[in-house]
Amino acid sequence: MIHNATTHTAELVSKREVIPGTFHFVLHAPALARQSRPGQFVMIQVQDGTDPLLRRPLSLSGTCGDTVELLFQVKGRGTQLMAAWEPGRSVSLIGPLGNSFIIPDVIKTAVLVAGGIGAAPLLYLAKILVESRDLQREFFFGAKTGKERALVEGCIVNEDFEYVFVTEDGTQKFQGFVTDTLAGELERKKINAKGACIYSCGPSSMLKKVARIAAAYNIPCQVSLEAHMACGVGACLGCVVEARGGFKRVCADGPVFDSRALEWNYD
Amino acid sequence: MIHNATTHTAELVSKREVIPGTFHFVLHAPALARQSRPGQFVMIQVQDGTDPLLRRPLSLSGTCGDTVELLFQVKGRGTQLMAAWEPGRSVSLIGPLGNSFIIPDVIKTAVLVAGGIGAAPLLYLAKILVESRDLQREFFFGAKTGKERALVEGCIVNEDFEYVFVTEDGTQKFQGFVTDTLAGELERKKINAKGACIYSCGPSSMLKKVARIAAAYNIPCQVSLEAHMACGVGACLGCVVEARGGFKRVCADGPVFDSRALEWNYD
Amino acid sequence: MTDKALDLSVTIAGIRMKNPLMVASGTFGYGEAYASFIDNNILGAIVTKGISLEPSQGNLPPRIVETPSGMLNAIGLQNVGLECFIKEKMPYLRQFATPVIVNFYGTSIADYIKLAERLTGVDGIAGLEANISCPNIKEGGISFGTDPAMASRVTEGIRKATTLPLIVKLTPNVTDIGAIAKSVQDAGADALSLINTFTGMAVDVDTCKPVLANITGGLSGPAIRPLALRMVWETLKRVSIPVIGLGGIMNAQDALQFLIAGARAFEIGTALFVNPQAPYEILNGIESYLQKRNLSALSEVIGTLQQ
Amino acid sequence: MTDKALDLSVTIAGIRMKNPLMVASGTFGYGEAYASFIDNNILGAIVTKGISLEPSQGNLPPRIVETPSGMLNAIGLQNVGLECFIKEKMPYLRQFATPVIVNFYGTSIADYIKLAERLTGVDGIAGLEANISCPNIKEGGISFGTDPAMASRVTEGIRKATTLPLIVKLTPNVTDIGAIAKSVQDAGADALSLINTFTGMAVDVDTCKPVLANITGGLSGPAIRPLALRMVWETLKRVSIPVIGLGGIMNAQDALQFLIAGARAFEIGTALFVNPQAPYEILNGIESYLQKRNLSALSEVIGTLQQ
Ligand SMILES: Cc1cc2nc3c(=O)[nH]c(=O)nc-3n(C[C@H](O)[C@H](O)[C@H](O)COP(=O)(O)OP(=O)(O)OC[C@H]3O[C@@H](n4cnc5c(N)ncnc54)[C@H](O)[C@@H]3O)c2cc1C
Ligand SMILES: Cc1cc2nc3c(=O)[nH]c(=O)nc-3n(C[C@H](O)[C@H](O)[C@H](O)COP(=O)(O)OP(=O)(O)OC[C@H]3O[C@@H](n4cnc5c(N)ncnc54)[C@H](O)[C@@H]3O)c2cc1C
Ligand SMILES: Cc1cc2nc3c(=O)[nH]c(=O)nc-3n(C[C@H](O)[C@H](O)[C@H](O)COP(=O)(O)O)c2cc1C
Ligand SMILES: Cc1cc2nc3c(=O)[nH]c(=O)nc-3n(C[C@H](O)[C@H](O)[C@H](O)COP(=O)(O)O)c2cc1C
Ligand code: FES
Ligand code: FES
Repeated sequence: MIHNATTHTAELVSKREVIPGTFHFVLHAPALARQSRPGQFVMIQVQDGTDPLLRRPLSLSGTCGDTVELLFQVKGRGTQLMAAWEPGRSVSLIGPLGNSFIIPDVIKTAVLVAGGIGAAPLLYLAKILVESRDLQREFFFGAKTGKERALVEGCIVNEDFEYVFVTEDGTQKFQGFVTDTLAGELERKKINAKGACIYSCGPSSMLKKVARIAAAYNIPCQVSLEAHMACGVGACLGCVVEARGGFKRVCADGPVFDSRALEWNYD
Repeated sequence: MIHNATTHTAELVSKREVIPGTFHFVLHAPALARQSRPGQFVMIQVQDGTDPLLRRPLSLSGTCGDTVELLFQVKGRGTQLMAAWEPGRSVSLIGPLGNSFIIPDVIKTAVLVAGGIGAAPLLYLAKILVESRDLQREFFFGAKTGKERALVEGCIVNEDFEYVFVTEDGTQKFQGFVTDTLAGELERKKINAKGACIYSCGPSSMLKKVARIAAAYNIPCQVSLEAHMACGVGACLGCVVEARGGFKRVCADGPVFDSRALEWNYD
Repeated sequence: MTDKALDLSVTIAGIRMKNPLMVASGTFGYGEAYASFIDNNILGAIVTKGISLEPSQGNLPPRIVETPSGMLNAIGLQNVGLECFIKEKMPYLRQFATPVIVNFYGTSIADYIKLAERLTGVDGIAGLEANISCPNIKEGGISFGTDPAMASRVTEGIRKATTLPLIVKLTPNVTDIGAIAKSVQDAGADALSLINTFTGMAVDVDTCKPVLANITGGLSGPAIRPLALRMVWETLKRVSIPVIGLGGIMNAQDALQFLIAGARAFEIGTALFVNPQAPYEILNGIESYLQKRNLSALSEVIGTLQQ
Repeated sequence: MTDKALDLSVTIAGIRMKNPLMVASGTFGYGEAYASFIDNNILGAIVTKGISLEPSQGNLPPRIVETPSGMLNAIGLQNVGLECFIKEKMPYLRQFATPVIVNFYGTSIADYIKLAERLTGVDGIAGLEANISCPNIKEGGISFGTDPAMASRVTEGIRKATTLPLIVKLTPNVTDIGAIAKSVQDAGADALSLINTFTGMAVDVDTCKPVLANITGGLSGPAIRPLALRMVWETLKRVSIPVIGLGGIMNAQDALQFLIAGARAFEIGTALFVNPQAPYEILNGIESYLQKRNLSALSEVIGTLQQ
């Protein structure tokens, strides 16, 4: 697949600490905003110089006019440096990278299953689903604590989505892992193979369970994966996952995969 | 010599671009300010992480109460990064490092000879000379262009110093190298061995000429040298210069040397 | 400064390149990965991902980890295999007015010979780059590239099997790179490229496991540049065939260090990951350097190191 | 988390250290350079600047140059010489409750033997670290440390000349560090320290001259850490004597990588230049790591790498 990614010099327009340690960025990058689709990502240069050396992969969490949005969690040195950026700063991005979520023409029900910061690409998808289609929409969000609600609420409007929030600390109606409620809710709402589609992003242990549930209900399921990346464009073969039929590159063959195409023993 | 240097976390209090590409910093660093003497320097950490790796040596250009001053020129990546610092930033310094200019008890005339940014340590010395002693003071300043006057004027008050400004571009009364006028002015003002002392800092080609003139007039001469440094504390032996009797460490045996103690063939 | 056209061209092993900038094996796929960033026609040469007789899956992930000013990779030479490369990848590569140099490797001398023979007939291949950093399975798994005698034997074998220009790519994990280089030259190589990656390792202190599934990986990037440069310089004292320098070149200044030290061309690898515009920036930077010095040809820079 | 005193002590070659943090030769002078920053009593051991029989002037400047995440040095082993060291430097070093390990080098086996003999009588020396990366003048200038047979001969010579604990410090500029390590062990070394610097080079593109007067220099700092770690791990597969790891250790995480891979202690060098507080921060970091994992002794960490 020949992609259309290029290098963009974007301006950081706004920055918001959504919850402690998680930031929302709006970047002015017209060409990028125009070309991107939900599920795609960018590789962002953290700093001039050679340490840190590699760009960091971040999903687009939305686009709006000439701007693109990122939602990221501070994890290590790269994201820590980014957290200190101030609006006005010029940022080097490459993108849009990777494939994107597929919205089948016949789709009747879209079930989005997000785990923590994995919400990022699904928020972009959610927006497109609301804008472009008239269908049943479900948003399952799993988080460690109740305060993470701020990551999605505000983006996910309750009239647009049936919204289920599950926390490990039990501050919400549903306690446990998001995957603990998923099957029950699918059952209750009689969501099944007919025109339904599951979209998921989150920790790989969660994705594995989502894939198993999707398989049990025979619902097509697209998952967005993460892998450590060097190039982000398919050149280095550094980011592979085990798929049926051999390794696939997360950056160029993904990051979105049909859950049935993957070898789920990999984690 | 066991020095008293330690690590200081200073706050950048103010920043001023004196002339394009040359900055004046005031840093809050009480312990450092208290201990420092003119001629001493600090090693400044440019950035977290490992690139650039080494600290940058910069002379103290003054102290005032709880603050120390730096005057530096953007040369490469390190100083470029520093030029982008904003007041309020926390800065890691080690110092005070090195020896300092010696002011003999019997001194009658102090002749300061600065070349370009080499003015930095001499401005500190100048201030101390004005504050502490009643003597004849001469300040020779050589620069490429007239606009560099801003580096020293304002610090060097004309009532305190006989001030001679020499530029290569001839925008001033004196044109050429500062060393072209030095001998003539010493002659004219009858400055000689008796109680006079020359203090100089600048490019090594200049220092060499100053040393030669000082020798000719038999005037004691102290020069402040530069060398690429790794440790700044005398540990690595990376910064040596050729001196009579073997290599000397600029950081620990210097940066101030009696000009007669050096092998001037080194540049 | 000057309007004169600058001559950046170089000829290596009979391969004429419009400029000395080559993209390194394993960092540019089969020429397609950077299509939306870089016009392949501006490159001096394209070196393709190393191929083997049969397709290879490579190592299990994780395969990469970042290190200070560098990265370790343990791709394990994943590739589509010889026949697929010729059938599916060469047609794309043939489109460009840029020489294609095919990097290849084997685990026995017979492998290298078969690969060289088969590639020799193929339209659009300007030259071969033999990667001899791989373990020689037949002789106990020691790398072909770490022993002068083995390096010589494998070079000799390839030399007899092909009429194409032959570049041999050396591994830096050796005591005396000059000795290896000399024996590879004497065995008939037309040029050398150095260096491949240094073997390194990283440990995850939280899990107490190696970060890479393969335990060790190859270090590339600016961290190794001073070592690569030293090896190029040392090698040039021992051989008379052209040397292509690589290892950590990120910008024009870095590339010029290698050219001044005597490398006739250079490859960039890891730099592409960080900055896909690097080829443009490096070529512009080299042109500016020539202009500033009032030089009209790159040849006036190569090997000008004053010692 | 826990109030229990943590036991960071290690014993290397019979030298008992209160913790595994040693300062590397050539980066701490003769123990005095960091006096205003560091209480020498907190260190596991002090390794002094390498000494030779006679005082040595070392190389002409420039002697150092910064590189990406590293630095090249070409000090040329400048030192005060054996007798001055004993007379003028040892009295200062003897004050501390910290073992002093004397690093030394020669250009012939006879040199090494004389040095070892003379140092053996001296009060306050806890052990010797023989730097065998230096050229063997008698045998054509090839480094003692790059050939297993030569490494063995020089180790044997030193072994016979001293009753002090003997650490041999290896150079990484070799094809097979394990083979050198094995022969040094078999020749009687009590422990190994690795690595010394990698040979590298930098060119000034403005002047077209090498940056270092000596042309080449030794690369140290974080750039080389992945290579050092791999060599420590590889060496531990071949020897049973303790290994001291070093090369680019800047913080506790880095140090732990070496300890987990099996190094019994570690040295820091370049880190001191960048951060004179590094010893405190590293020791605190290691303590926190033990506390977080509910461990009471460092020995529970060493060699826990899961492969
Ligand atoms: C396609 C894709 C999309 C992503 N989208 C988002 C997002 O929208 N929001 C968000 O918060 N995070 C996202 N991530 C994860 C994000 O890339 C990492 O958290 C980030 O790279 C960590 O960098 P660091 O320097 O802070 O951490 P460090 O641990 O210091 O990074 C060291 C190295 O490991 C890599 N790395 C570390 N963690 C990860 C990871 N989980 N995935 C990939 N590489 C990693 C870094 O890129 C870097 O090369 C995404 C990852 C991928 C692959
Ligand atoms: C004791 C001493 C006092 C100094 N005082 C001042 C001062 O008051 N104001 C000022 O503007 N400059 C001063 N300098 C020079 C200053 O240290 C360099 O300009 C600065 O280190 C350049 O760093 P960079 O990263 O911008 O340049 P780069 O060229 O990118 O630096 C690369 C490496 O070379 C070293 N380096 C480069 N130039 C010099 C130099 N001239 N001297 C020493 N090391 C160098 C750097 O420290 C760094 O390690 C002093 C130097 C010394 C030794
Ligand atoms: C991800 C990756 C894959 C590589 N694959 C190959 C390969 O297939 N064949 C080969 O000869 N070298 C391979 N190399 C080595 C590079 O061609 C090059 O020698 C090395 O990376 C040093 O150059 P650099 O620092 O500019 O990247 C690979 C390097 C990387 C980073
Ligand atoms: C300036 C300098 C001087 C050194 N001098 C010596 C020496 O005299 N003897 C020796 O065995 N190693 C010497 N070394 C090597 C260090 O002890 C150490 O092996 C190397 O720097 C790698 O560790 P690091 O990356 O932590 O600095 C020196 C290193 C540096 C940077
Ligand atoms: S990150 Fe390079 S192929 Fe995916
Ligand atoms: S800089 Fe280390 S001794 Fe002077």
